[in-house]
Amino acid sequence: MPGLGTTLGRGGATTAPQDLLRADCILIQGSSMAEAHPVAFRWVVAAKERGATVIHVDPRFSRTSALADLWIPLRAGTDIVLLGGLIRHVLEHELYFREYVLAFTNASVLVGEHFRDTEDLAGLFSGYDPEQGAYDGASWRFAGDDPARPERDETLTDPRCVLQLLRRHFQRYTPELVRDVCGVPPELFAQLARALTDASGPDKTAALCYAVGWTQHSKGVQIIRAGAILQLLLGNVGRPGGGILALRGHASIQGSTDIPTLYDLLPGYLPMPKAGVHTSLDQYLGAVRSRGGGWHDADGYVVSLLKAYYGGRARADNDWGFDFLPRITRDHSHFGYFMEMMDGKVEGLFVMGQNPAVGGQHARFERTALSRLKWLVVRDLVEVETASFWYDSPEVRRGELHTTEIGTEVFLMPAAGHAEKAGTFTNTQRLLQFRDKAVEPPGDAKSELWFVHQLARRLKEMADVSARSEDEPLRALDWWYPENEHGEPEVHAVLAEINGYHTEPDDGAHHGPQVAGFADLRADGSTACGCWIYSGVLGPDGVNRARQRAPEGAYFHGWGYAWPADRRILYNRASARPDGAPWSEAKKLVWWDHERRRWTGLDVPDFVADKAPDYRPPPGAVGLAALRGDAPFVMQADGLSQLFVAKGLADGPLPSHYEAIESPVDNSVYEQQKNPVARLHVRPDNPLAEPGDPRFPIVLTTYRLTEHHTAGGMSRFLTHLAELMPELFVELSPELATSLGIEHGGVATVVTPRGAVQARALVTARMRPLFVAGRWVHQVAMPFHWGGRGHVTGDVTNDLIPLLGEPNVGIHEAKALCCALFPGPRPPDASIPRYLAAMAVRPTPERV
Amino acid sequence: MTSPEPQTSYHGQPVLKPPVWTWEVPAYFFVGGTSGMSGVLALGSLAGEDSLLLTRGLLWVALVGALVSPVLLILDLGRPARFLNMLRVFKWRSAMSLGVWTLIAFTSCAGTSVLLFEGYAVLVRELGVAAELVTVALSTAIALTAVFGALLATYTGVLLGASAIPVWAANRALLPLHFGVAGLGSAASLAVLLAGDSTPLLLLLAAAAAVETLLLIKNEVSGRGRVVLAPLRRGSGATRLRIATLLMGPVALAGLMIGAAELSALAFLAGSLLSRYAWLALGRESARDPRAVL
Amino acid sequence: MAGFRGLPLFAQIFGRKDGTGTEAMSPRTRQLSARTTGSQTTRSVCPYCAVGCGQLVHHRDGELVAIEGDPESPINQGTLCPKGAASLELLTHPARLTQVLYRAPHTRAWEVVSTSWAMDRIAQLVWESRARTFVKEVAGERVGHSSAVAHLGGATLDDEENYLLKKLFTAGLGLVSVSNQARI
Amino acid sequence: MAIGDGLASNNQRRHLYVEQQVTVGFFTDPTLCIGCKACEVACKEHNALPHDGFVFTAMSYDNTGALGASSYRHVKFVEETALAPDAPPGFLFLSDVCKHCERAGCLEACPTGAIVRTEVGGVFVQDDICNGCGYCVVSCPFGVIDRRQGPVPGAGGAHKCTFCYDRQKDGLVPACAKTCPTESIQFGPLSELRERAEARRQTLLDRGIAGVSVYDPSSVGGIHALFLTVGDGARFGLPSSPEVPTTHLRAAWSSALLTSLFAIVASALAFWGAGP
Ligand SMILES: Nc1nc2c(c(=O)[nH]1)N[C@H]1C(S)=C(S)[C@@H](COP(=O)(O)OP(=O)(O)OC[C@H]3O[C@@H](n4cnc5c(=O)[nH]c(N)nc54)[C@H](O)[C@@H]3O)O[C@H]1N2
Ligand SMILES: Nc1nc2c(c(=O)[nH]1)N[C@H]1C(S)=C(S)[C@@H](COP(=O)(O)OP(=O)(O)OC[C@H]3O[C@@H](n4cnc5c(=O)[nH]c(N)nc54)[C@H](O)[C@@H]3O)O[C@H]1N2
Ligand code: SF4
Ligand code: SF4
Ligand code: SF4
Ligand code: SF4
Ligand code: SF4
Ligand SMILES: [Mo]
Repeated sequence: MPGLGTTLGRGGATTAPQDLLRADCILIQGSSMAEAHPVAFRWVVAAKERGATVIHVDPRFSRTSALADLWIPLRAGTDIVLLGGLIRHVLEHELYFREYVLAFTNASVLVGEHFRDTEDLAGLFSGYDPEQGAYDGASWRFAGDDPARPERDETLTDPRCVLQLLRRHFQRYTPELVRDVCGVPPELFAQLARALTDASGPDKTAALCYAVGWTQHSKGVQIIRAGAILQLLLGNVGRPGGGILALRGHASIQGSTDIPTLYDLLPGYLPMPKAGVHTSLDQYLGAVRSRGGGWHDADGYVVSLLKAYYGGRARADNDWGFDFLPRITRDHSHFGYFMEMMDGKVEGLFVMGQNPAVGGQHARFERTALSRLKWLVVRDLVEVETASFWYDSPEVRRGELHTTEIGTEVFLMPAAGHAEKAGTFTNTQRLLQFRDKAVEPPGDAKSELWFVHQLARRLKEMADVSARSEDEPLRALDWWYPENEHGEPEVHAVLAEINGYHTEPDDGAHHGPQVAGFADLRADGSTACGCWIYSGVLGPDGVNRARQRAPEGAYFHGWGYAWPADRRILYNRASARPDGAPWSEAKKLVWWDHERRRWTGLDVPDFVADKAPDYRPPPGAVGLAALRGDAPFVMQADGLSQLFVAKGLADGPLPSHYEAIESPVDNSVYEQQKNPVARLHVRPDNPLAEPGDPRFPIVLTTYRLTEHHTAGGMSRFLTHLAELMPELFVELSPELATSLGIEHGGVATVVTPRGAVQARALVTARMRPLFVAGRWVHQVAMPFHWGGRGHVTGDVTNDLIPLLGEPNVGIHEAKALCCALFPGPRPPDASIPRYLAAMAVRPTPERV
Repeated sequence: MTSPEPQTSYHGQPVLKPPVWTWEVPAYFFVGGTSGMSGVLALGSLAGEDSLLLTRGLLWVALVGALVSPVLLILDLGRPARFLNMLRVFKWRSAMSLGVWTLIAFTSCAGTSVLLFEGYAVLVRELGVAAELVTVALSTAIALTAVFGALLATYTGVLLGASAIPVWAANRALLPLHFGVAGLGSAASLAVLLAGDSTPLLLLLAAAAAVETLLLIKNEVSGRGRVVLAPLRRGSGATRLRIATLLMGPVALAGLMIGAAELSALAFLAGSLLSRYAWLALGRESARDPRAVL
Repeated sequence: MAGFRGLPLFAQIFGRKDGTGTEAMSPRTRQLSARTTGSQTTRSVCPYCAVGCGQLVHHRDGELVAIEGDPESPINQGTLCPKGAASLELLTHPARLTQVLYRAPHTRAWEVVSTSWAMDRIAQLVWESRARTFVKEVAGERVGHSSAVAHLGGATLDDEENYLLKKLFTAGLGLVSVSNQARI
Repeated sequence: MAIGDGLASNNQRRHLYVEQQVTVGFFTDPTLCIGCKACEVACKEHNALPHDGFVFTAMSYDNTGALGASSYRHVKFVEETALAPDAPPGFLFLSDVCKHCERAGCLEACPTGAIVRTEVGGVFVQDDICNGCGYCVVSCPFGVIDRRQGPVPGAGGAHKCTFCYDRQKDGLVPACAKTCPTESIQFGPLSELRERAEARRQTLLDRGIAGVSVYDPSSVGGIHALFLTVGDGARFGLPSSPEVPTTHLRAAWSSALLTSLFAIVASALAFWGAGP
């Protein structure tokens, strides 16, 4: 989550759903919270009942909009324009929370003089290399040499200071532009702006909630950045009832980013070493560590991770085993390797708890790619479409693939469910919650813990008798876990390693006592730690804090464990004035206790506990000591939140609007049509519609239903969920339905350059055509939960979606693309050419 | 499509549940009505002379009907094996409970009557029971058979009338009359067919046919425009009911006038049977229309 | 006589009741109790979405009885959304896999295999594919990876599981094509 | 009581209402409902109900369609097409349930005593008694109770919301109310709920929401599952003036008795008059 990471310091929600109760205004944009996070929405409803204003910005009028005080329909993919409009409004009318902005953000920091903005370069930032399709961000750096102490202009008047750059950058994001690009009428925009700014100030806060309605765009990270900038300008981060609630997806999606099964990350947001870049540990640490701020101590985190991985084989003389780690060379992400799979370059795939045959983008492509594998291991609770692609898929039915010609060796292994194994989930509010095991899994079903352990034992045995040098890391791997009677490693042993321990054992044990927290971690090999941000969860007292269930106080400490260090609201030092007093009685959270000379309050201070507000770092100070006593964003080199991000983003230091890769209109903000650095993956089997392609005039967005879960493996097989939403449908406006001759409840076919999908038509005034740039743009929306198996089946919406990636995280664009719509069913062979031929002669639908 | 109609119901969905009853229930109404009123006729026949054979026949009809009725009732139950649970309680507010108790009483009385009637000789001559005593017992039994029979024939109207189905409830006062008279006519018709016509039977049939004719007329002329009564105007239930009352009323009367008593009887019986089905169909249609209750 | 006294009609007549109240209750009704009563309870967390609602898993003799919201959880305070509320069916429905299924190349059907055979075979396949595709270096730069054995998934798994997966796959085997839902 | 009271809330805390014979009820408030259908699912899970068919109805997001023998809760989705082109559309959800009428048609109609009134005032169908006569089905003025069609467990019998009598006996809150994420369904002593409903109505009126009323029809003596409605109750399929069927008994029995009398007299007269 680099949007939040680069801006604030950590890639996680700054707040928790329960804290929304303290908000005066809640802006939900890019999420249908009531539908996708219903129980979190409980707190929104509670806040509303206490007088908070709830706003929902969404192309669809959804169950979330129904409960909101204000619904703002916008064209999918144009959030940056709306947010930019709000930023401009706040700046132009001097409505920002000046004291907060001045002290806690980098508004006053000066940017180097080589920087050129999109204003000057027709929508590009300086440093763009059209050959590479990439930026060299060198010109985006701040002025001055020491990132911990950048040059600042406290008057905020220097044209090179961030605030003035922002002002200039967003100058063109006027209400009229918002109207013309988003389709939001100026009156509605004014209402939105008023509601937000009214809820900003010392005794008011507004919270922002987003989810994949923001992320699944070719510029998703920058949308989040725009939201974060707005929240910072309004002084809402780190304060009760404020903050940015990134509503994450699966039960432990946050956990699987914290302890990532991702190609470019190591646990605790340490980057994976890159070939040719991180050639030695020193070089790597040089890149990871910062002089000022929390990342200064990363050497301890890195060495402790290597100790956890390689145990005694990680020694000072071998750089703690740094070279045991593989290097990444390119985009090895989901899309990256599925492309390679299609080209026959991937031999084997493990799928554990995912169903790309339905949930994957351009699912038809992904299913086909599966058939090029030598072997495939699927572990799931049920036989999902990913496991059955070789005999029961649209491709097999259409004759594109033939079962007997598919050489893939497939294993389908029964997985244990959540109550059949013990372990920890990390939820959307960074809270680790341990589950006990209730019952045994049925039959041969096993946990992943069992699977990976048993696989590791076998592979390590093979490595032990192999003489190959490349098996050295495997031999070195410290696989010490005691087994229980089922041959499963003790989950507490794994959690203890994640927490970290002192490596010196007392009495022949594997290791010494557990460390108390990440502050204990050292770079000298005396500590090992599997994920530094989780350190403290199972400390020396042996208490599993993730298993605690005794909530106390306003932030219910004692219920689970929130990383880092059980802080429930991140950057909570910002809830106090620079001088350490609460901004107001109503909004107090953490403050400086003059008597005890400590930070105190309702939450664990996200700050050095005894660092006085007036602390000024001595020259030469490093790490947290290099940060002032009024710099709450402790993971940043300067302790400030970054309105302008000088480093770490692939597509620019400031958010700027580009049209979706597939868009019905030209970009009216800049000449530059689309994100210049988006990963397009153009190839014949992944065709894209050109901007304004008359054959695909309708905006298509996709979303989820309360009644189903993602790719359906956990809902389509359950009678009690399946019956609630039995068929795939497409939501469209009455106007569009009339103009296309589509009947409510009838069947319609949705077509994109990649596929044709049949769905029932749900004609509803909740979908609304928008007047954009002088013409009517129609939008349709589809859920994506259906596939070929389960009690209810249907076409795979994702057969429509292109494979393309956002430049920072590689996320796909499933929230804004273009399609055509036809009444009636699709032919059984889904012959797209037939539709394309018919499309050439169709007029663009207008509002009727 | 932008100026929608105001919503006056929930997606046009029915508010009420249609009756789950199948063919057995209207058949039971018919059988119960016919046999019940046969009991009434049996009592009446005592007032005539030389009609003991008729009385005996009518009692047998009553008894056979009484025995067939529960079979039909049970067949329609979702859980036939539990029929006896009907006897767990006595609920005066439940027309079904009263009906079942009535049926039991009627069956007992009809059974006793038949037993006494058929066993008269044995009782008096061989067992030496006083003839007066047996006669009084028999008369009482027949009288009770008649009373319970009349109730059996009419309670089914209460059963429908005291329900939530709008078209039934709206006809709550009419239905017992309608069903009772249909039962009376049917009993008379059956007797005509089984025992040959006789003046009293023809009189009764004529009276029943006359009442049904009046009801037909009333149905056609009153209540127009009332949503609850809409099913009586249009639909398959309405058609069936029209045919049924035509058969029971005008057709049967016409038959009597032209002296075709058997034809009248047959027409009446058919109409009587059909009318019960018609009312079930009307109930289904009525339940389906949300306008009737919203 | 006891049976007769138990008959509601009797109670009705002698108790002057109308047959609609407790007098008409059957013995079974009188003995009704919640299905969770007398079961064991294990605290858990909803497996669906990231809200992380607390659940109470009720079980008896090793069989699941019910799964409900944990009223003490400050996250959900006993409530659940429809998915969380369907968790019992998630774990108990008949389509749950209970055996390892195997499909040999080019064949048309699944066969049931033993877990240990499958594990041995998978280990062998990983070993071979990795050996075949391992890249020690590219243009003189250290790489030490195989990108041809890939992993997908993780957001439904436990932190401990993901930790071991990453440790084995990346730190041990040098696999880099590792991804989960966080990417998409 | 407010959302977020947690264990202190009536929706979560254990109670002794059955022992204390406190009349309890529901108050269902569509202005708090998010249409999530958790109530439907929790009810089905608790009562182990079979599915009701996998049928797409095109009635907004409602594919349950109606309360029935296998659906004891039913969330209604009322979509209002925008009246002015730019006004936000209306989208309201209401979780419908058996009303547990003060004068319950089903209860009065049941000939077996399968339906009883419990200590907490709920109307409860005893599945081990019901013989499936179907009379309750036509006696419910709200179209709630229905006979379950086989082949599924409980087939042939009449079923509807049990008011979680089994749970309540053990001090547990009904599954639907307990699970409701936004406390749109509130459970508690009926008298308290009546007050709360009225207060809620007032609050909403004060907030400028027009046409709010409490649905508690006196024609059936009041109900134990109160609803708040916004605008015309007909949109929610709630009958404006539901009738207790047994109120028709007097008229119907009068007619039956008169008819009986008529039949007996007529037949006597016919035979007597026709005699010699
Ligand atoms: N019931 C249920 N809950 C779930 C899931 C589920 O499958 N079912 N999945 C879980 C997972 S994995 C995730 S990631 C989360 C996702 O949670 P959400 O992001 O809330 O889910 P979506 O429905 O995909 O998208 C949210 C909204 O974004 C809107 N939208 C589309 N395009 C745009 C746009 O350009 N701008 C704006 N502002 N809005 C747009 C859609 O109309 C939709 O209402 O939900 C989690 N919770
Ligand atoms: N068009 C479109 N496509 C989308 C999205 C969208 O908004 N629009 N959203 C995207 C998003 S955000 C996501 S997260 C993906 C989700 O898509 P996927 O992750 O592919 O879908 P899920 O159905 O969540 O797959 C999780 C699987 O894990 C299984 N499972 C559960 N618990 C366990 C366990 O303990 N062990 C094992 N081995 N398996 C388990 C479940 O049965 C299920 O089959 O879909 C993406 N696709
Ligand atoms: S109950 Fe619903 S909201 Fe809560 S964690 Fe489960 S899926 Fe998410
Ligand atoms: S709503 Fe219907 S089923 Fe429920 S108690 Fe009232 S009459 Fe009975
Ligand atoms: S169907 Fe069952 S519950 Fe309904 S009235 Fe008949 S016996 Fe009573
Ligand atoms: S009270 Fe119980 S039976 Fe009735 S709807 Fe709620 S959960 Fe279902
Ligand atoms: S659980 Fe509550 S919020 Fe959800 S549909 Fe039912 S009543 Fe509405
Ligand atoms: Mo997700």
